[in-house]
Amino acid sequence: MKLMTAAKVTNRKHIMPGYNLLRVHAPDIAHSSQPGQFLHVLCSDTLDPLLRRPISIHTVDKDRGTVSLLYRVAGRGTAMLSDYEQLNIMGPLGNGFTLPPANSKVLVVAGGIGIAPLYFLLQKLSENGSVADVFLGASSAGHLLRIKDINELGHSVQVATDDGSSGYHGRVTDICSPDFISGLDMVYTCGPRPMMRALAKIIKKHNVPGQFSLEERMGCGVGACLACACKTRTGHPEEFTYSHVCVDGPVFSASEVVWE
Amino acid sequence: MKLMTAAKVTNRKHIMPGYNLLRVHAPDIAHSSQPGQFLHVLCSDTLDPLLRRPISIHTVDKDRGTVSLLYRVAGRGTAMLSDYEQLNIMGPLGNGFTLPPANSKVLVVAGGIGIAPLYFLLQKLSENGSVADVFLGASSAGHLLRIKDINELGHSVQVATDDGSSGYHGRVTDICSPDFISGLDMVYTCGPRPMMRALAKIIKKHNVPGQFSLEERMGCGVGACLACACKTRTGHPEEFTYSHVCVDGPVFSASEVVWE
Amino acid sequence: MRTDINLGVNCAGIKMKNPVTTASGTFGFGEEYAHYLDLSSLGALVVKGTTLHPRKGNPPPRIIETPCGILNAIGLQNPGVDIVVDEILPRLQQFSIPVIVNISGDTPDDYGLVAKKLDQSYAACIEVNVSCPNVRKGGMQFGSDPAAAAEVTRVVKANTNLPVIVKLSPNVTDMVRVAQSVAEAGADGLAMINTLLGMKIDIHTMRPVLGNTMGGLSGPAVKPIAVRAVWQVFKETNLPIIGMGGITCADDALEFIMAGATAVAVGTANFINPRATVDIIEGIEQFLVKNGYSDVNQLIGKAHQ
Amino acid sequence: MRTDINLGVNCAGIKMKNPVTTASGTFGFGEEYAHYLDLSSLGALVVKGTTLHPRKGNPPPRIIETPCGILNAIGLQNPGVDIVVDEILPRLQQFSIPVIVNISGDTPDDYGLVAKKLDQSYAACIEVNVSCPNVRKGGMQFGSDPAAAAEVTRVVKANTNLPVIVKLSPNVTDMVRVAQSVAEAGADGLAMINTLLGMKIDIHTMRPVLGNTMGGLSGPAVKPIAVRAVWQVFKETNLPIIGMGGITCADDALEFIMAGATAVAVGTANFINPRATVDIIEGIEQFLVKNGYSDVNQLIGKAHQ
Ligand SMILES: Cc1cc2nc3c(=O)[nH]c(=O)nc-3n(C[C@H](O)[C@H](O)[C@H](O)COP(=O)(O)OP(=O)(O)OC[C@H]3O[C@@H](n4cnc5c(N)ncnc54)[C@H](O)[C@@H]3O)c2cc1C
Ligand SMILES: Cc1cc2nc3c(=O)[nH]c(=O)nc-3n(C[C@H](O)[C@H](O)[C@H](O)COP(=O)(O)OP(=O)(O)OC[C@H]3O[C@@H](n4cnc5c(N)ncnc54)[C@H](O)[C@@H]3O)c2cc1C
Ligand SMILES: Cc1cc2nc3c(=O)[nH]c(=O)nc-3n(C[C@H](O)[C@H](O)[C@H](O)COP(=O)(O)O)c2cc1C
Ligand SMILES: Cc1cc2nc3c(=O)[nH]c(=O)nc-3n(C[C@H](O)[C@H](O)[C@H](O)COP(=O)(O)O)c2cc1C
Ligand code: FES
Ligand code: FES
Repeated sequence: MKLMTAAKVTNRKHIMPGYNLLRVHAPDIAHSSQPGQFLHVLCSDTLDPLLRRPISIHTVDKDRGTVSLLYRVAGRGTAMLSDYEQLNIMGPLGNGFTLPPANSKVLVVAGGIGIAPLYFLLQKLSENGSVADVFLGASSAGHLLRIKDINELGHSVQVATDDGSSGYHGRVTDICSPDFISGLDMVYTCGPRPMMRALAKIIKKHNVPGQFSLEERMGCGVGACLACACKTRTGHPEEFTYSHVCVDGPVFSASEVVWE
Repeated sequence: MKLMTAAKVTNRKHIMPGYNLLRVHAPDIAHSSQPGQFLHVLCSDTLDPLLRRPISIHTVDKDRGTVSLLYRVAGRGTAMLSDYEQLNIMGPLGNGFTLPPANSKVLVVAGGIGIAPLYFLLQKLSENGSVADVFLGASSAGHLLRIKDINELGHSVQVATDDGSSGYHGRVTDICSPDFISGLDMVYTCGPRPMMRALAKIIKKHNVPGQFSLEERMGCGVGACLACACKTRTGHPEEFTYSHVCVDGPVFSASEVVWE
Repeated sequence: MRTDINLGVNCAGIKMKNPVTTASGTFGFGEEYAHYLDLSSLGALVVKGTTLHPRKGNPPPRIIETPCGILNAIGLQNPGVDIVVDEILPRLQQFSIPVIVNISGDTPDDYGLVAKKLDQSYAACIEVNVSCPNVRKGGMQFGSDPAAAAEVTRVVKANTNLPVIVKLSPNVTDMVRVAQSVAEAGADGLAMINTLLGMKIDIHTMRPVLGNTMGGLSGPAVKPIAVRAVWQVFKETNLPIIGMGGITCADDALEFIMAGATAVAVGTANFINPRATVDIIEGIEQFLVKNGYSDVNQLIGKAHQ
Repeated sequence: MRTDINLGVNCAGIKMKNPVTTASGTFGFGEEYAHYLDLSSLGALVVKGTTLHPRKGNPPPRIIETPCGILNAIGLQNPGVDIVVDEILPRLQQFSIPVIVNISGDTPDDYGLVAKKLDQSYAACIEVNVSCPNVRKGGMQFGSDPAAAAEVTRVVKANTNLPVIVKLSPNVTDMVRVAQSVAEAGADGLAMINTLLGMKIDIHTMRPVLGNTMGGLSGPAVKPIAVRAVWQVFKETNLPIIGMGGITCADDALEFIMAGATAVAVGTANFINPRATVDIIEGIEQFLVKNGYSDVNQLIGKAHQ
């Protein structure tokens, strides 16, 4: 079920400088959302800025009928999001993550705000009794989000920062040791493209499957405008096609994506 | 002195359905404003709507350093005006009313929101010890503004409404009897163009001078874009020129304007 | 829907139950929006630009926001006319509304071949795109030269019995001349405007943002240009016009109708409000009622009187 | 102002201490804005369009807001070149910045006569407006035909020793051709873009809003079109370009510079922020510092590399 609705904002929180958490009342969406899906959110009540912004579903509360969004204030649109009493949203949109079979060995890698959709996945994993290893990477400690909450879900967290202000000093992909990776059943990730590209290379080498949540600039969010193109493989090794992040994704199999 | 300043909004009041009063702290403007002058007000903090809106100075409080604006919610721009903590304003702009010599017989005619600049004039008149006759016209009683305050300034008010819901049933110009008009030294007015045109005709007949505050769509507000053109007479009876409401007006001598 | 108000129009021989349709490329094949509105309530459905062979389209980014507008450089990604005719159009039959297929090609012959295939399909009408700024060959090239636009029109007409609407480019010195030229070549109607050629540079990467460097500008920003184009062409030709460019609400649609459009198409606005089309249909009806009109046809070209 | 950063540019032989000037017709003769900023801090001042004889201009309304833009139909109201030369330019001398006079005419000879009068004045440069959409004769007519634009350019050049900048219309199929044509005719620089032809209908009165029916679209809405025009023309000609169209902030200005503009002009934005020009000068400097550049000339055409 896909909806457009004016959802009442029931809570807003600045969780860290530049990061907000917004909760809206949208029972139908709360009940039908899967981890990895997103909402297409109207940021302005004028014509500037014009387009909706895609924001992942961060967590849902079916009992209260609420959906939470975790977002980084990246520009003008996201800067306006916390101004309203009501938020006009479309969703849930896109194809989310597929949960692994019970007792799978799972790694979840989040780069910065990439944790937004992955937290919902981590909730589902712990509901299923699965425990995941979670690697969080960020430029510095101030961009590491939700560590405590992830621990509370029962998952173990490792951290890497570019400036060494927290955890391993370096890239999050550097803490993916070959031994560890090769023992995995599935890698879930969302983050900056260079991080995901590097991770795709690593898991390919060890033949581990991955579910990667991609970003692309969007128009419609429903597959109508063909704007959110992402290069993917076809049957032929020499060929490619353009898939669309809003309907074919945002979650793609790592091996499907042409990482250039 | 002309200024651009971000003025703090110190008070906002819905005085009647569709009419708001806004007070801003702008001491320099409060001290230098004359009745009939206006502010050029930024309505949006995005690019839509784009242009500033001209709003008359309704009253000033020099002691507190505040300026008040009385405005009708006419469209998108004015609908936004009460949203802000600060208002970006330019002003005071334009040429205002010239006060009459002491003991002059003065009529002030306001059509609807036309009272906005005239109230400031009425304040100045009563400061000078002058008493004016004030005729207020509107479509219906719900658009008659500030009657009580004008009475408190010591002026006498007569009212006309198109639907007869208050005062005389008909146009405000219908209560301008020839006897009354011919005894006047000056007529001040602001209101819809048809009203002002009719009034201009009446006072011309009786050789009474008038100071009329005109409206025209504006760009710059400072005489740079030449958008706010208003047809005025030159020396030659056959000729005309385009004056500019923002710098040559908004107050014009009634005889100067080509009323078509 | 009030029974005493007529919203129906006849546009280039297509009977539309109201004057509102979709702008090609902004509404997919309609089905993408079927969750958000009842497609059968549209006056007509204009589907994505279709070519002889499937096309991959341009590399991303394909879209970028601009003040009150967007730039797109999709590059006519589409499955090719065969899939459209064999798989998609049959599915659209269920909605019982006229389906207008927008077509493009590299050469006039391409257009002709596509038209021929559509002639036997469920399509109600062909919209000839001689104005796409986002492909290297064909596209705008045809649309900016009156003779080339006429040539494409003639070839399409020769290959189909369906009504043919030619979609004009605003990126020309004189749209009226192109309009007159395709009218003489047998066009049954005109659609205008396609997007304006534009671009955006990212000052941080110091490179053009779009994968294709330039793109087509659409959305509210272009509305004044589109209204002017409809006004000018209405004055100088007799063909019915589907007006578009920046329509977001009923007031916008009415502006185009008063300028001379028989029907209007909603494009970019669908992305912001997927129910824009149906909201506009309702708003037009309300305007008629409020202003004492009984038929939307009374307003076509009204601003010229 | 930092001394280790060079903001100065040489544009068509005019030395500008920074690349920011005003768009003709949006800044009067400068004095109107003297309360709001120090005019002497501008790179140059481009004044209102001037003609041989005084002009009354068009009937009101002359301006109307559109999404992220405005339509204007001022119609070149101006006091005529004699008053400009005898009264206004001498007053502007006090600001010690290059003053560029924008000129228009009904015939090439008109342009020539105005140019001749300016030749002996305080003007530093002549900007030839072959692109005004708001007057019946001349104006855009010249700008939409490469040969006519070249003819006007030649006549102006023959009548003055001042540098001559030709201001191009975006309402053409091929701006590059017009640019090349005026370049061959001797233009020293190009200014682009003038406004796009547009209109608005008031759906309540059911009539065009502007007194002149059509008007010129400017403001942020047109920025993508203007950036594209600068990009295209920079690629194909060697003349310096004054870029304009929707510039409101330093980021916008930098986009034009990277597209190929040597200088930029601020138009509609002055109405919203009378200090837009000086804010932009400051913003450009900050950008240079932040990104490790020492000279704004390093960024001209940068996006082409
Ligand atoms: C499926 C999906 C899910 C997302 N989920 C989240 C989320 O849960 N939380 C969150 O904070 N963000 C999320 N994003 C990213 C978010 O949509 C953008 O940050 C947002 O659109 C920026 O809007 P803005 O107006 O604030 O910034 P803008 O002013 O539009 O842009 C700011 C900067 O971000 C870049 N940018 C903008 N949009 C995109 C895009 N789509 N792809 C790449 N770069 C872009 C611009 O180039 C610019 O540098 C998601 C994106 C996608 C596609
Ligand atoms: C010198 C001057 C002083 C003014 N003082 C006041 C004042 O004190 N209080 C007050 O309420 N209003 C005043 N106005 C009018 C006020 O500027 C407009 O009502 C306002 O600009 C409308 O903006 P909007 O965005 O709300 O409406 P819009 O959406 O822009 O327009 C709403 C309606 O108003 C019409 N309109 C808009 N601007 C003008 C205009 N300048 N002239 C004529 N019609 C217009 C439009 O055509 C439309 O029908 C003054 C105007 C001028 C020129
Ligand atoms: C994403 C996108 C894709 C488009 N694809 C096509 C197309 O395939 N064929 C076509 O003729 N026009 C295409 N257009 C142009 C639109 O049909 C329409 O002419 C234009 O967008 C102006 O209308 P709007 O401002 O309402 O969007 C496309 C526009 C957009 C925004
Ligand atoms: C009110 C107004 C008056 C203008 N007058 C002239 C003019 O006299 N001569 C000219 O060449 N351009 C004129 N222009 C065009 C501007 O100089 C500029 O090319 C255009 O507005 C685009 O820039 P902008 O979007 O920054 O306003 C005028 C524009 C406006 C808005
Ligand atoms: S955003 Fe329109 S197809 Fe994905
Ligand atoms: S508004 Fe610009 S001259 Fe009056």
